[in-house]
Amino acid sequence: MTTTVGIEKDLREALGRLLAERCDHEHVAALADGPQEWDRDLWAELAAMGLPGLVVPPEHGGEGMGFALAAAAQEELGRRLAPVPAMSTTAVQAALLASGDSAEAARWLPRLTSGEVTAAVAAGRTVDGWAMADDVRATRAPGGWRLSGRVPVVADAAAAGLLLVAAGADGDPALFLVDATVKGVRIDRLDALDPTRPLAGVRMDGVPAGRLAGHEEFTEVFQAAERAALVLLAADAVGVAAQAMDMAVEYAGTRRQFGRAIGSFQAISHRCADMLVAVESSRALVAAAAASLDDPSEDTAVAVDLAAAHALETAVRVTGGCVQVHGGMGFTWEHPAHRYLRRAKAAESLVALPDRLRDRAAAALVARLDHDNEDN
Amino acid sequence: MTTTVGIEKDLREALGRLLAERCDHEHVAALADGPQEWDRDLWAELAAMGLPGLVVPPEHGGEGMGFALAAAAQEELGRRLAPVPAMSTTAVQAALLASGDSAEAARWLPRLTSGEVTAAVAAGRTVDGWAMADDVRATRAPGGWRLSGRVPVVADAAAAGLLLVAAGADGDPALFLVDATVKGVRIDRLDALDPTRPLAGVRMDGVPAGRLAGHEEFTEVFQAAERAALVLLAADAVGVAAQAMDMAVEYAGTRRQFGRAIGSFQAISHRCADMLVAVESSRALVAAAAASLDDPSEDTAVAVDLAAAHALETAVRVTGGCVQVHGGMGFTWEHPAHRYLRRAKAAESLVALPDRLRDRAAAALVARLDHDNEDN
Amino acid sequence: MATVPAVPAEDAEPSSGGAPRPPEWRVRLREFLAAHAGRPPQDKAERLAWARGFHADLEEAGLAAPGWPVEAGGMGLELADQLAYHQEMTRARAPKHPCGLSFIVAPTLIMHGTPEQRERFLRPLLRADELWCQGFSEPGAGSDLTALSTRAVRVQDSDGDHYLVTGQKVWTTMADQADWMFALVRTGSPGPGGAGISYLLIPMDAEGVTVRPLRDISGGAHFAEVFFDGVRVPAANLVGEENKGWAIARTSLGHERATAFLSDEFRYRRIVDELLSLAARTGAAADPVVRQSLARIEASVRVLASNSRRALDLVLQGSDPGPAASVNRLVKSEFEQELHEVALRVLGPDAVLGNRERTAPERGRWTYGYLMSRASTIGAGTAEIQRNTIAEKVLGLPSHRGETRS
Amino acid sequence: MATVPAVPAEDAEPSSGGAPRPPEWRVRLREFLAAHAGRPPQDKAERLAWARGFHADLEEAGLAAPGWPVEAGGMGLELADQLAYHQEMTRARAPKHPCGLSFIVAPTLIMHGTPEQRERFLRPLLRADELWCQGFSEPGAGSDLTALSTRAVRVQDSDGDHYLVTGQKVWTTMADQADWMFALVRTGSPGPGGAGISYLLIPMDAEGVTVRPLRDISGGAHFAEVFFDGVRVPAANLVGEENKGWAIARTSLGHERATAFLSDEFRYRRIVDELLSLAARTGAAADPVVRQSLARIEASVRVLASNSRRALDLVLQGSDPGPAASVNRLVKSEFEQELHEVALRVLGPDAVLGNRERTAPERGRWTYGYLMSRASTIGAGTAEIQRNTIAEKVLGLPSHRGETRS
Repeated sequence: MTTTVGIEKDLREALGRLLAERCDHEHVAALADGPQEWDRDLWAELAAMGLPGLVVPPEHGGEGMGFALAAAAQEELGRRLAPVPAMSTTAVQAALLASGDSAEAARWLPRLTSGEVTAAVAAGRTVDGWAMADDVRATRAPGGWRLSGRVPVVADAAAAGLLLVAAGADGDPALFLVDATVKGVRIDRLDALDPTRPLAGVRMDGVPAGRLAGHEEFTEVFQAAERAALVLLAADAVGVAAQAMDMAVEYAGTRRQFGRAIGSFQAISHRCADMLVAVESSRALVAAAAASLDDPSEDTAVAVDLAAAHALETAVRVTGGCVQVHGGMGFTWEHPAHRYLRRAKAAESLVALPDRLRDRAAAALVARLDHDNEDN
Repeated sequence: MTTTVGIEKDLREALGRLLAERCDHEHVAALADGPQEWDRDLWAELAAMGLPGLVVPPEHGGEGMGFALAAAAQEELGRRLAPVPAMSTTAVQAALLASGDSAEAARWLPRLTSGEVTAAVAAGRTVDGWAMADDVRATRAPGGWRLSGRVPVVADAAAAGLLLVAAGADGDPALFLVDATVKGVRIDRLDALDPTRPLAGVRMDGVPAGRLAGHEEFTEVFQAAERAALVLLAADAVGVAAQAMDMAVEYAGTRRQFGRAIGSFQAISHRCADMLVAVESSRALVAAAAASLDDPSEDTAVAVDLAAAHALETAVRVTGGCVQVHGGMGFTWEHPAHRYLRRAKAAESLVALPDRLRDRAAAALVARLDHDNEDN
Repeated sequence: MATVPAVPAEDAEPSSGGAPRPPEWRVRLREFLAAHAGRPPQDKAERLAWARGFHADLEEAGLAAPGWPVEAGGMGLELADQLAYHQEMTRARAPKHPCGLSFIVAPTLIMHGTPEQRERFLRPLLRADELWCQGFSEPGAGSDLTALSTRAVRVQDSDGDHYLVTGQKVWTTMADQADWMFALVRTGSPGPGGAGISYLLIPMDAEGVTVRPLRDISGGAHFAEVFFDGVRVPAANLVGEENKGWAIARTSLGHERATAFLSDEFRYRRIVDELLSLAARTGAAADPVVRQSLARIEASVRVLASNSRRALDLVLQGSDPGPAASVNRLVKSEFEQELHEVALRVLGPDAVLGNRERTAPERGRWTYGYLMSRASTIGAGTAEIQRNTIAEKVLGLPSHRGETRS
Repeated sequence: MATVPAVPAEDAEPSSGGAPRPPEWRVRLREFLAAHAGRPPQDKAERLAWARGFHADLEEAGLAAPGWPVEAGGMGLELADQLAYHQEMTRARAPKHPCGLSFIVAPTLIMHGTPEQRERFLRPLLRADELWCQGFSEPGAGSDLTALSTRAVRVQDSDGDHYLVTGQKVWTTMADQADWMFALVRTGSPGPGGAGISYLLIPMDAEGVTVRPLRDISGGAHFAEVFFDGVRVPAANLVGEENKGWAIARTSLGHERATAFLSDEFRYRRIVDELLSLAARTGAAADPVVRQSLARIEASVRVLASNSRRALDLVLQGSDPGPAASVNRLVKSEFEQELHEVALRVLGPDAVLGNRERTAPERGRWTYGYLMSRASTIGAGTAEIQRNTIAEKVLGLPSHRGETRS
């Protein structure tokens, strides 16, 4: 336990140092407003630290440290709005690990953990989470499958060398792996509310695909990916919120009005206090959810959904509050406040909406209660 | 228009004077904590002012002034927590008027408007509003109907000389009028969260009843009663909230801490500002809803539901805030703050819950939209 | 329009027989609007020219400024008629006056301006021949007027009686297009209640005026910084007394806001109807949690309508709309934010798209509105300041600055 | 219990083979609990006697005070074991110690008391032979300690070294049953940081002590006012230094709260499970809007559990739990209110019934809780004060009193 705490502390510090140097506001702004979609160089440095392999066991070239540590790392990435596809890549890793398909795992996991390839999830998107991509058809072909159709919005697709595609095959849901670099895959960039997590439409025209999960394994494997995505997205949101809070507190302590620092007025100071409570609460829930992914139980789904709902919503509130505390300054393009708001707001509807997650969690809790009562 | 404004102002002033004299905190406390359930003497004085006949047309002995004025009056009653059955009585009057049953109207309305008799609604209670009383059976008898069964919770029943009962008759819903003073009617008092609006269980053992509305008119007549009840309950809540706000502001301006009036701290002053905004907003919505009852349109149901949801919820928030602003003082039995909270909180679930009202209103708005679109 | 609540009865389309005849101005307005019907040009510059033409014609026809006194070039209509006027305009989707700020400065000129100033400025303003920008905000002075530091020093020389203005304004909308700025400048020592501040009309084409665009949260440049470097402004451009400018700005702000709320009322009504349509279309309206939000928004838009009528009523009765206007300002600023929060919830998964993404629902307007409305609790005095004002001015609570200071 | 989240693994019932043996204390505790199992008596006085007997036996068995040092009569258990201890007690529905306040004064005595004080007071306190009440609040002094005005004047006469105490305390729980009060009294001039305040142990049976019950919001008398009229208290009952009492009270409050949170954690878990059951039973859980509230409550109870473990962790590492404890205090006070708001929503139409109505669901407990929890943001420093503390002590923002004062 102490060791884990120690490792986490070391990792956070190392990441913090790297990001302070390589991912400051100017860098993020230049990248977000420029033509480049993500930060390949930063990803390479993160890969050198072992970051893309945190949840992957050593036999596939990873660190095998689990989601507890991956979430801590993602929080640091969120703090600096790092434009790297860690969340999407980890989600696809989780699917590979959950599938038990050792051939595909052996093919892709080493390249994903080394940072050579990043991945993205090409799925249908609903308020309740990922679903099958309606407009993609999978057809059998000699030696495998071929996919055709389009997925309108895919996060981190521009960076991706590997796509996890949820599509119908012979009328049943299935998951496919597609090498994004082959001919027939077209990536069309979209204007994203949060340019640090770029979006694109994906078109596939008869591209070869490996089937990772058929009808029977579909739900379990897809859920593994979605839960990984939700926990990392939530961890990211904790970092986004924590940094926005720090910025707000810093400004409130220095900016003066009516002869006093504005942070001495309760309208500001109590707002900041509420930010702290919300951020600390989110962090606690996300840590529990990550731990629950590493050590699954019947409570895992609830822990993930509650944590994601809380953290995603908190980040929107805190980053919005940060804009507000900064007054006119926070409303300028130059000030980083809006970039934090954008990352938070886009994350809120990227995978599943907070209220839907909450609904699912409450329904599960009540159902479990009925179940327990029947047992007694 | 100016005349209406003038009449309303005069009525509010006259009522304010009467209540300041006859219904101060000590009086309300003594009555609420004592064995007596309501204030007959006060009701008599209100009747002398014409209050119980405000919505009843002159041909039935009323003032014919409509709900706009009745709502204004009820706000004043709420301000002083007046323990009188104005809301229930008006609801039954509204049913009598909506039924078009001139015999029953002629029998009861004059006695209700003169204040001689008060009325109560004995119905099933759901989160969505009044419903048929499940445990009451209506059977045909020579010369009319007979009712048997019980209604678990009826507001203002102890005071009532007349009961409006919603019960099944031959399998269909119907509304009945029961003289509450006849043999076979038993009223069992209940401990109420808000003793200024007393509750009782009602048992009927084959008591004679007149059918006010059969299956076909049931919905319209019952809705008229429920809408009247909601508007008056909401108006009452505006008064409750307004007075609680005044108490909080008064206390915040005088009570000192850390060498300053506590109302100079934004934690308190902004809370009070939010109270004002909420109270003013409620008052505006309630006025519109009352006007809409007087001049019905396709928007009436929505106006009533939105106003009631807003006002009922606001009163709970403001009276809770009033307790909070008063600190330990507001937590004592002696201080009137809790009586305001009780009246507000009980009103919230007396007829229909705010969130259910909101749900109904939103559904109606969207449905109307569809309808309009189809028309275009 | 689906959900427009109770409106004056004469407002309904007249039925075949027996309906009361609308007043003369309304007949003329309808004719005018019918004659000027048409789609706005796509091009931005053309659209501005189109709107200017419309409002010049409107002024020509004596159909501009429904609430202004006739002597000032307005129509002198009563409240109910003003409501009807705005409704006609909204319904016909008439182009908004290209310069909303004109209607902030105009009442000030009507009440406090010299006859020469009124003569010189009001007509071109109504016709949109001249556009105005507002110079109140400064980088160091948001809500705290004692920090206002743009200086105007009075000099009398061979060119006559002038002010020399030096300093900086910020968050100025339309500064690049405006012909004039109405500005608050420091002419005396700072003190409570905005002491030492004057109200000055500054020509934007004067030497020493520099406009620098400011990119805002949406990525667009809707605002600018304006720098003054010894700008000469004739003393005849002073409105009211020297050092008494803040009181002037404040009163007319209050009065103006009351009437500005009126046109907002119909605009908000339309946006809420559009939101309801969006929710119906996306299926989000089937979600009970979303329905709660929709009902709250609907309640707010009704409250805003009722409050603005009440505020205007007070103004028309000659009372100060201050309290009612303060309440409405707060409700309105938070309403705009909530409305767009709900809108993004209704968009659901599509809320991740940027406001410049052409495949986004309704071309990203809701996301754009979401971003821009983050300022609605900042601009025109923060929501915090508005709460202070309500607590202190309406409820009579002691100052938030602590009694030890006063 | 349905929804208990992750607990230490050894906590599960040992399976048939190969499970680790529980530690010795736990075996003894289980035996003790099994031997003392039984339903609480209905009668209030009997129930108190029963609880006192239980805790006297517990102390006798060396199974009281899991977190206290062994020298002070406790078990000296580590954090994880303390958690397990509280879980065993909650699971067995063991009677709570009849006087929770004992565990506020005890750490103070352990840390700051004289050896004589520890010897005299701790054992009877653990056994519940002597009950304690707390005398901090005064009518004029809530959060503002400079206003604390109960005076203790030191006199030395033929009876020895004494304080003469005069003044009034309010919101005192169990004052009518308590044998002792630990009180803050004024011995010096008011000043910042609670200057001039001393920590004194006052015998409640002393001459000049008057207890007057105070009816609270629920209609019950759970509190009292206590009046002191020249009460003689031996100077030996002073804890720590004269005029330094506030710092003592504060530290031990912080430390104590951290451990008190632990037992709260399991209690809250149970209440939330009961609320979920209620929602399932009434059908309210089928309402999506209610489900949102239930999920929020569930998230809060998990946050509370996590925070209190963290706070306790800090205490056990010898750090100040201050910040974490402040956060938890605020979360907890608002959680209790929200929980009961949701509960009344779940009750639906039945929420109109009073807390004394026997036909009310679960005999009115939720309504009673609703009313009593209105104080949870008032007692122990208002929610406002807690936010000040977080802003100033945790975030380092300047004082809310305004810099002009300091």
